Amino acid sequence: MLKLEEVKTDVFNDWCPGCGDFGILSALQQAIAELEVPREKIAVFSGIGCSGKTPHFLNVYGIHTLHGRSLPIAAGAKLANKDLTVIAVGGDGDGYGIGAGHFVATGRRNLDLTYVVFNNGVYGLTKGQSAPTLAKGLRTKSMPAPAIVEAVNPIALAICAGFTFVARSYSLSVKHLKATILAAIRHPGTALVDVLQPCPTYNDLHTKEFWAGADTPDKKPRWYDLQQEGFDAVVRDPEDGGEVVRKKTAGVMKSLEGGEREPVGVFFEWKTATYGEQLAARMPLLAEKPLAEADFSGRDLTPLLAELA
Amino acid sequence: MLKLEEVKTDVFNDWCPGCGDFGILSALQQAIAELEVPREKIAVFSGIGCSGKTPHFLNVYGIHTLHGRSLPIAAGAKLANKDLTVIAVGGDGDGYGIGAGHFVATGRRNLDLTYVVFNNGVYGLTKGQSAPTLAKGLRTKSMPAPAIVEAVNPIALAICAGFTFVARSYSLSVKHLKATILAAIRHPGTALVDVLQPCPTYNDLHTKEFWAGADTPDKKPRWYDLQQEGFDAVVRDPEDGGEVVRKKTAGVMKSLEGGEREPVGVFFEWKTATYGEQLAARMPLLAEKPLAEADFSGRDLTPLLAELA
Amino acid sequence: MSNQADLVWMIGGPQGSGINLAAETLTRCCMRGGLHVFANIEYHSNIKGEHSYYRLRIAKERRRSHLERVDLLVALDRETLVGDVHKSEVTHRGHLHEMAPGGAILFDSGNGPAPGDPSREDVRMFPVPFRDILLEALRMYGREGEVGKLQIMYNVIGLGASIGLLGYDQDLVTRVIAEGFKGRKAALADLNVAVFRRAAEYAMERFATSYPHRLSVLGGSGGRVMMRGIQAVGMAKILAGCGLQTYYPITPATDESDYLESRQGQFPTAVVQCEDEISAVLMAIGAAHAGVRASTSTSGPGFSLMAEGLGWAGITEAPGPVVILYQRGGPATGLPTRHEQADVRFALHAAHGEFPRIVVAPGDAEECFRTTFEAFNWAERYQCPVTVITDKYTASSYSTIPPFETSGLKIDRGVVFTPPKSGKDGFLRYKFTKNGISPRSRLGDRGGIFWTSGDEHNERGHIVESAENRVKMQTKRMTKLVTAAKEIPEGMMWTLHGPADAEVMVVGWGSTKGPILDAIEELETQGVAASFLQLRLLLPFPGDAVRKVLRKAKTHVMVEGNYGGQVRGLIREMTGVHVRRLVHKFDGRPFSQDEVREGILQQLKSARRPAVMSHA
Amino acid sequence: MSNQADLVWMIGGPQGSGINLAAETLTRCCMRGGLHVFANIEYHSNIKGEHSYYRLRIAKERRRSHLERVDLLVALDRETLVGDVHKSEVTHRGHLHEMAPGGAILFDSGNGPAPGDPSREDVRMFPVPFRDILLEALRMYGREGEVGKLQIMYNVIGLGASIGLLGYDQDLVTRVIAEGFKGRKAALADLNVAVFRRAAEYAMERFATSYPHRLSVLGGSGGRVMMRGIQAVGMAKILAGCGLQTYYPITPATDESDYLESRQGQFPTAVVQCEDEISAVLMAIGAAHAGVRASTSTSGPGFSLMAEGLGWAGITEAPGPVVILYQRGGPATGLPTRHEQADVRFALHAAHGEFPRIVVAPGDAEECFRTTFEAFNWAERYQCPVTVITDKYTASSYSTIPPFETSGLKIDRGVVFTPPKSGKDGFLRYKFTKNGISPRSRLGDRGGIFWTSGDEHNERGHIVESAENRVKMQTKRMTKLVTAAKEIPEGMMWTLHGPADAEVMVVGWGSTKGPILDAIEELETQGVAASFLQLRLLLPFPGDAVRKVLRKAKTHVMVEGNYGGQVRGLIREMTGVHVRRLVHKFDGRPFSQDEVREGILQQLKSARRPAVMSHA
Ligand SMILES: Cc1ncc(C[n+]2csc(CCOP(=O)(O)OP(=O)(O)O)c2C)c(N)n1
Ligand SMILES: Cc1ncc(C[n+]2csc(CCOP(=O)(O)OP(=O)(O)O)c2C)c(N)n1
Ligand code: SF4
Ligand code: SF4
Ligand SMILES: [Mg+2]
Ligand SMILES: [Mg+2]
Repeated sequence: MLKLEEVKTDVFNDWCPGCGDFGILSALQQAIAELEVPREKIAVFSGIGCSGKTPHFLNVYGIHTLHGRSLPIAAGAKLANKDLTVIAVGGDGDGYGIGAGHFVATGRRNLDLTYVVFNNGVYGLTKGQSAPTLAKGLRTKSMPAPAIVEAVNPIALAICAGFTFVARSYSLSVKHLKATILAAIRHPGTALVDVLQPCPTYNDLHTKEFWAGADTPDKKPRWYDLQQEGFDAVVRDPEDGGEVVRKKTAGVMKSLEGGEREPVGVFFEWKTATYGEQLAARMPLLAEKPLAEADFSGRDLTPLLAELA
Repeated sequence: MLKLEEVKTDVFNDWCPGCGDFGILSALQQAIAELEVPREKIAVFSGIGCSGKTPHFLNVYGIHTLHGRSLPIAAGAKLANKDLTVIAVGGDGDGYGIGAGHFVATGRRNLDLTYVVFNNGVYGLTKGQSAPTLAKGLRTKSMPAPAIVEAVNPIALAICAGFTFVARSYSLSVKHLKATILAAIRHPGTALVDVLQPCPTYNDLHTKEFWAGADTPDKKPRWYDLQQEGFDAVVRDPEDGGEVVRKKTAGVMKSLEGGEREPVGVFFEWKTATYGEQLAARMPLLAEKPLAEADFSGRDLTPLLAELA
Repeated sequence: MSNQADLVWMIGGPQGSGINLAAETLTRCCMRGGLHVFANIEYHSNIKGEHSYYRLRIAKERRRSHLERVDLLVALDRETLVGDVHKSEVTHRGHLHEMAPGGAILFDSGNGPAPGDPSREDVRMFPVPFRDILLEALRMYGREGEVGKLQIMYNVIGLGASIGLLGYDQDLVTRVIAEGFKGRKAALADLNVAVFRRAAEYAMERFATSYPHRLSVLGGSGGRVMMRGIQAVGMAKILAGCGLQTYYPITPATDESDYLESRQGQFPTAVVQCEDEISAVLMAIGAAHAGVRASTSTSGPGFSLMAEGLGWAGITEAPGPVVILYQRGGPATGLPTRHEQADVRFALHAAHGEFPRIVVAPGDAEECFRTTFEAFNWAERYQCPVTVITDKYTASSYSTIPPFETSGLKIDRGVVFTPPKSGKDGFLRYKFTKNGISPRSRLGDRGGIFWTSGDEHNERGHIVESAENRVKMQTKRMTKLVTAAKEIPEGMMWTLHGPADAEVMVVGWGSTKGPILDAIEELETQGVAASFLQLRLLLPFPGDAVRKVLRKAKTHVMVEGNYGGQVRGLIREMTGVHVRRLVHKFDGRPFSQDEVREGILQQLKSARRPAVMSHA
Repeated sequence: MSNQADLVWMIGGPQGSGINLAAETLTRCCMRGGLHVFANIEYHSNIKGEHSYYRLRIAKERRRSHLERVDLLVALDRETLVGDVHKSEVTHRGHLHEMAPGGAILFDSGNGPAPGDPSREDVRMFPVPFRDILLEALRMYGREGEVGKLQIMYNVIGLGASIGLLGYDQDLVTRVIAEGFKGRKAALADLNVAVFRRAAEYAMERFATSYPHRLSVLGGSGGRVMMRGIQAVGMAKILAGCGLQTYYPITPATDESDYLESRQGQFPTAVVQCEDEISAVLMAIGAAHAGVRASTSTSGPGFSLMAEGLGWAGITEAPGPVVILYQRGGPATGLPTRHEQADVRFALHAAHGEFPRIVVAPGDAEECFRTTFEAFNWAERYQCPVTVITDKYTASSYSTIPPFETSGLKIDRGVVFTPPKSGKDGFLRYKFTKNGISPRSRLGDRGGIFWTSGDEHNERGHIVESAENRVKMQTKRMTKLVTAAKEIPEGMMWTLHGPADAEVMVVGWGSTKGPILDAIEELETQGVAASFLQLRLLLPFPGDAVRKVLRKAKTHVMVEGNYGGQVRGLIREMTGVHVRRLVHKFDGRPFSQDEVREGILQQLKSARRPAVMSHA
């Protein structure tokens, strides 16, 4: 367990005051501190957006990539060094908009990595256009008119795409979020943590107050904890195809549920062979050490040339 | 109703003998003939792949685009001319692989267009690599080893992405396929028809014989008709959010079902406002005529300049 | 009027502190009073808090660029004075060091210099109690309680203090402020005016006597408007009948799409936010094939995703799109809110293979307007993608200019097909013609059914792999560029400002136009006679004409906002003339008039190595 | 040995008819018999049925290109003779018209010329009853019933008839055929040999007397191997220790990934099929940052999607990837299975903004091997993306060459960091250095924690927007190119074949090397003394050296497989020398020796316009 100070950097943080990103950063710092993994074995990848700046505030390897492209780059690093703990972070525009193709492909691949998406309903850094998570009909303050496209449902999409750990949390519920991130990192396979995040500057609908339910009669938060309400997301017998289908369906159904309060927690969890494990079955070297440590000096091409003689 | 001959071209067809694409082409030709729409008001867009050659065999406007990019180009044409009947066709690699990002975004947008995907489990034109629809663990004859990534589930993905008509058919069941395509075209909104298609050259697993169930004890086809078995995919009250969720969930569940036989037919259908209709609410011109027919001669910039005076 | 007589006003403060509004209001007030303004902004890739500043050059005649010095600085925070000393790594020194001797600084006395901060003997420091002024004004409306929330009005205080200090017409300013609050915001007008008045009076009373500069109304605006590049482009698109604008948000291009979207009720351009730039360019191409004038606007990262689409537009001879490429600091995300001219080689060659395309570089807002308008004509006439390459400096700088002359602008939709009377099929969309242009139908046209393919195709548009067809079809397509090069008026291709045989010929393209023109005017007064060859049409490149002009010059100096001297290379490739002297800049900031002038002088002294300008 | 003594053998038939196997077997047989072979293939973008053909040039000495004429043609179908007359639009005329006078055609008597088809008096027509021969052989194994399914063995009949006609060593061929059927397929060996023997005997008996040409064993193979470009690249990757190969299927690049994947048990290169080329290039870059030598291979359409990623690799100074770009006919999907050299300008400038990168063009399989090997060294040494630009001709043509010399090849991983003893943080991944190269750590290295960003950053890798840092960091990055230009051996940059002051200096790059070398050898015999300047390193371009060499020449002729003369333009940009004479070709087919020779002669006669070659 590292000290919190050890996982922070001295880089000036220029997020807006009150931004939900601060909560996510805290949770990430705490999770990393608790992880029992040496700092240099952790690499955090990000896309472009306000959220994209996150790695600069974490004292581990930090790779700030391109808009929508954190996942393939992170995947490359994981393939190169299976001993790395790989975390990708980024915005909802980044991950579910321009990055949707990689999102689907990453789910299918099931490399052992964790993806934390900052879901604020807007394109923060480009000044508040609607993000793919903003529901049809809604209009935040910087939009000229309400959205006329359906929102993506990241939870359902992730489950259908093949993510083997799919969860949601809330950025200002740092404890829940930290625990969720830790569980996601520890999950062997591709994990999604979708984080509901207020953007006080541009999203005047899903504010801190909104999530706290300040305007509701009973002043109860607009989210509830799935697991507290007994939702069982975990596939108990990983080989039981029927159970996998049932748990997937339950997760999708929960995510579609709608209603006054948004469920947070784990929607689906299934421990099945990762891409890395399967690759290792084909490349014995990988069972021994990371690709990056392979010794390739003095290779002999004779057998290859002989094929062509 | 056009004569079948009228919707065919004289272009030499160079698909492999026995390719399932022929069945899809037939069904498309029949559907177009029955559509009661003048040929010049129909435009068929395709991606790259064996399937991508389809428009050249249809005597309507035919636009053979790029690999994975038929949907945005088709969308642009539909935006330009709302009177066009827009059909996009292409391979499973094209649509669910490289095109997955557009696939998700297209679903969300709900423009009135139809997407027919030739699902043969392989990348045909590049010689038989696994397509995203090939299930993990399977190995077709030109693959060096079995697939180690999960297949996409196009039906579930489409429903989660927001497609408002989601169906599946089988390429050699031309009658069912033609009817499904017609229903999809007539559906006001974005429609997916995923078509199971044998590729005799590269997919030696999902052959005509396989689908016919030739190897099963009861020799029954490996697919069954959802609607014949009473599955109700249609949202009856389009305004009833609860019903929408229930029908979506049911569709997803059906698609996950697994088992010996694959369901074909309509998984989900919901008539809700299209992108075009919503846009027209903002641009009165669109209620009158297609953008392509707008008269923009003699515009006067005075009011715009006045803003800056 | 010499540059010395110009007044350079600057306002600096954190992102989100409303410096834009103050600067734009001041620009409008100056314009209404018959003055000319050139205004440019610098800001970080950040939403709130990082340092940003606006610089206004106010003059009696037209100005096209900024100067390095500051005469009057409004500092909303300490960072504006001394830099980001609160960071673990200091990245800038603020603006105190840029002050002209005799200049003055209006600063928030609650947020001003700290003990030990650098200071300048030759600069007057005028502390203004921002909070007190705001409180006083709020008190008039019984809203003192809102002082925290309404701190956003500090910008108005900065404006007011400036106006008071400079003795400018307060009534005029009051009218302009009031105009700004219409509709839902009308209730705020009085409060803003009150704040403005208090600040103006405060500054006038305390400081005016110890500050000699005055700003006065010269007359009316002369009909001038304050225009940014993105507005010029937007208006051109409206006038040209652009029916579809696709985009994916990106700085600094988004503003243009916002501009069109907010006017789409009045002028029906469908503005569609896409899932990415791949989709944005392709949707526009699809629409072009269906007969709509279509466009997309982006900057480098977005353009990098459009390459494949451009190639497809090229081979399918789509009558568009028009792509507006607003260059910013690269590579990759680079300096997303900063300026550079480093995407030009990429714009010329984006996408594999060879196909006709047009690339044109307007030099300022007026040229953006004219060029964008023509771009739609060219796209349809030559059935190819047209890239208008401009940049952040042009996009976001304001200047006061006469309203656009539109009477000479004609819409030309190129050669369209005539539907056959018989209604029979057989239309040859890719008919071999001498000038390479084939009549085109639109998806949906009766009698015009065609096929098209990104594969090589025959006259009908069907795939054909024969060598013979390939040679003919590729030649046909490429011939369109020869045709375009013949038909596009020379005046749109390049402009020689000044005599060909001047002592020095400065060569540039795009937004260096302003600083070069201003700099050579100044050089003239210093005894250096310079002309300016402005390149505009970069593809097809008017090689013969440019070579002839260049050959007439005694000395050349290239001025470019990039590392590699990209257009210098292009000139050499296309004309054989090597412009040996290079003044370049790649620090993420646009050239000032001073930098261009200094750079030219430096190169005239010695051309041993290029002059790298960076007034940091 | 003159070209006339070479034997050009061709086999044509529908895609999927196994012409590859026949051609490769014949190549191997010739090689084993001490002969040299150069073989190239043409095929449609289609799986089954469209016309394809393989052409073997068999000689006593090394040959590097193909000739236009055909001496012996094996026609598996009528289309091979007279073209695709069954289509609504005929797109080719088959190969009858390409036959050398005195040549011969072995054709399937069941599928030969139809009444009214063109014919040639000067060509011998030898009908072979393919079906009967197959049936006879099958009968020996009691498998006559499978004649339909086993029609795939018609290719072996074509091979056999050729061997019989030419009187080549049947036992040698038998051994080679048998070798081809190992493991699961061993059962088929006998059957194939039987078919082969029958066909050989048939042809020998009936036709040999009326056909003068003979092919005979000269000796042993001399250790030579038959090598395609993709195999050369694959072996280089294995030798260089490439740990990750990402790809998305595309012609003609896929074969290389298949090659690596099928050997990954033995040589552990993880081969990952990605969702698209955006992902392919980015995964490779991610892996490079994590310390693995990583590569991706593609052709034009895929490369068009990689631009943004390359820029990110550039600004983050990733030690890779190595991108192999196999050019094919463009633009867009273009002519997917055909040849062109038209992506070079794009490869030089792909992505917005400016960053260091290396672009290098090997001229044949041997150079592919050497260059690809060095590319990994350069990628790590200069921490930048390296693009190896080659093409379909190089990728898929075979020739018989000596095995690669690997003893001189050294792995160089560039400057890596030394972990601090203290274990303390503070590593400066982007340290300012004189040569621009900063020591690098790998993700996962203890003591090497760094940050990186596609935004401009400081020495630690954190975002900084200051002008000062920008100028220093951009200069540092770009300086790596200067360093590379100094360090890369001149022999890897360009090669002058022949004397600098020859009558004509032919200039070319990439796969024109073979046809140019063969053509100038032939020109020599015709009294034209020509040398060949082969450009290899295109970025950083060795401008000074190339200028000096070019200046020594009396006349230059540029030979390029594209429309625009792209490298001709590059030469002019970089050296000021305008190579006026241009021989180019853009019909989707590679240059033959004949075309190069004719083109040069044509340009020497008159350079009024470029020579467009297309032996259709
Ligand atoms: C290819 C590309 N297109 C567009 C952009 C501009 N851009 C920067 S951040 C951003 C969106 C940010 O939104 P989101 O991903 O939701 O992150 P947030 O700022 O909300 O955290 C965009 C579109 C870019 N950097 N690259
Ligand atoms: C950007 C790009 N990458 C790769 C290719 C090569 N390519 C052509 S077709 C194809 C896949 C075809 O598979 P699918 O989409 O399933 O269609 P099918 O041939 O099976 O009908 C690929 C990868 C391409 N044309 N463009
Ligand atoms: S714009 Fe929104 S998401 Fe970005 S830093 Fe500000 S509050 Fe946070
Ligand atoms: S490869 Fe497969 S999909 Fe393609 S034409 Fe042949 S059978 Fe059909
Ligand atoms: Mg967001
Ligand atoms: Mg397929």
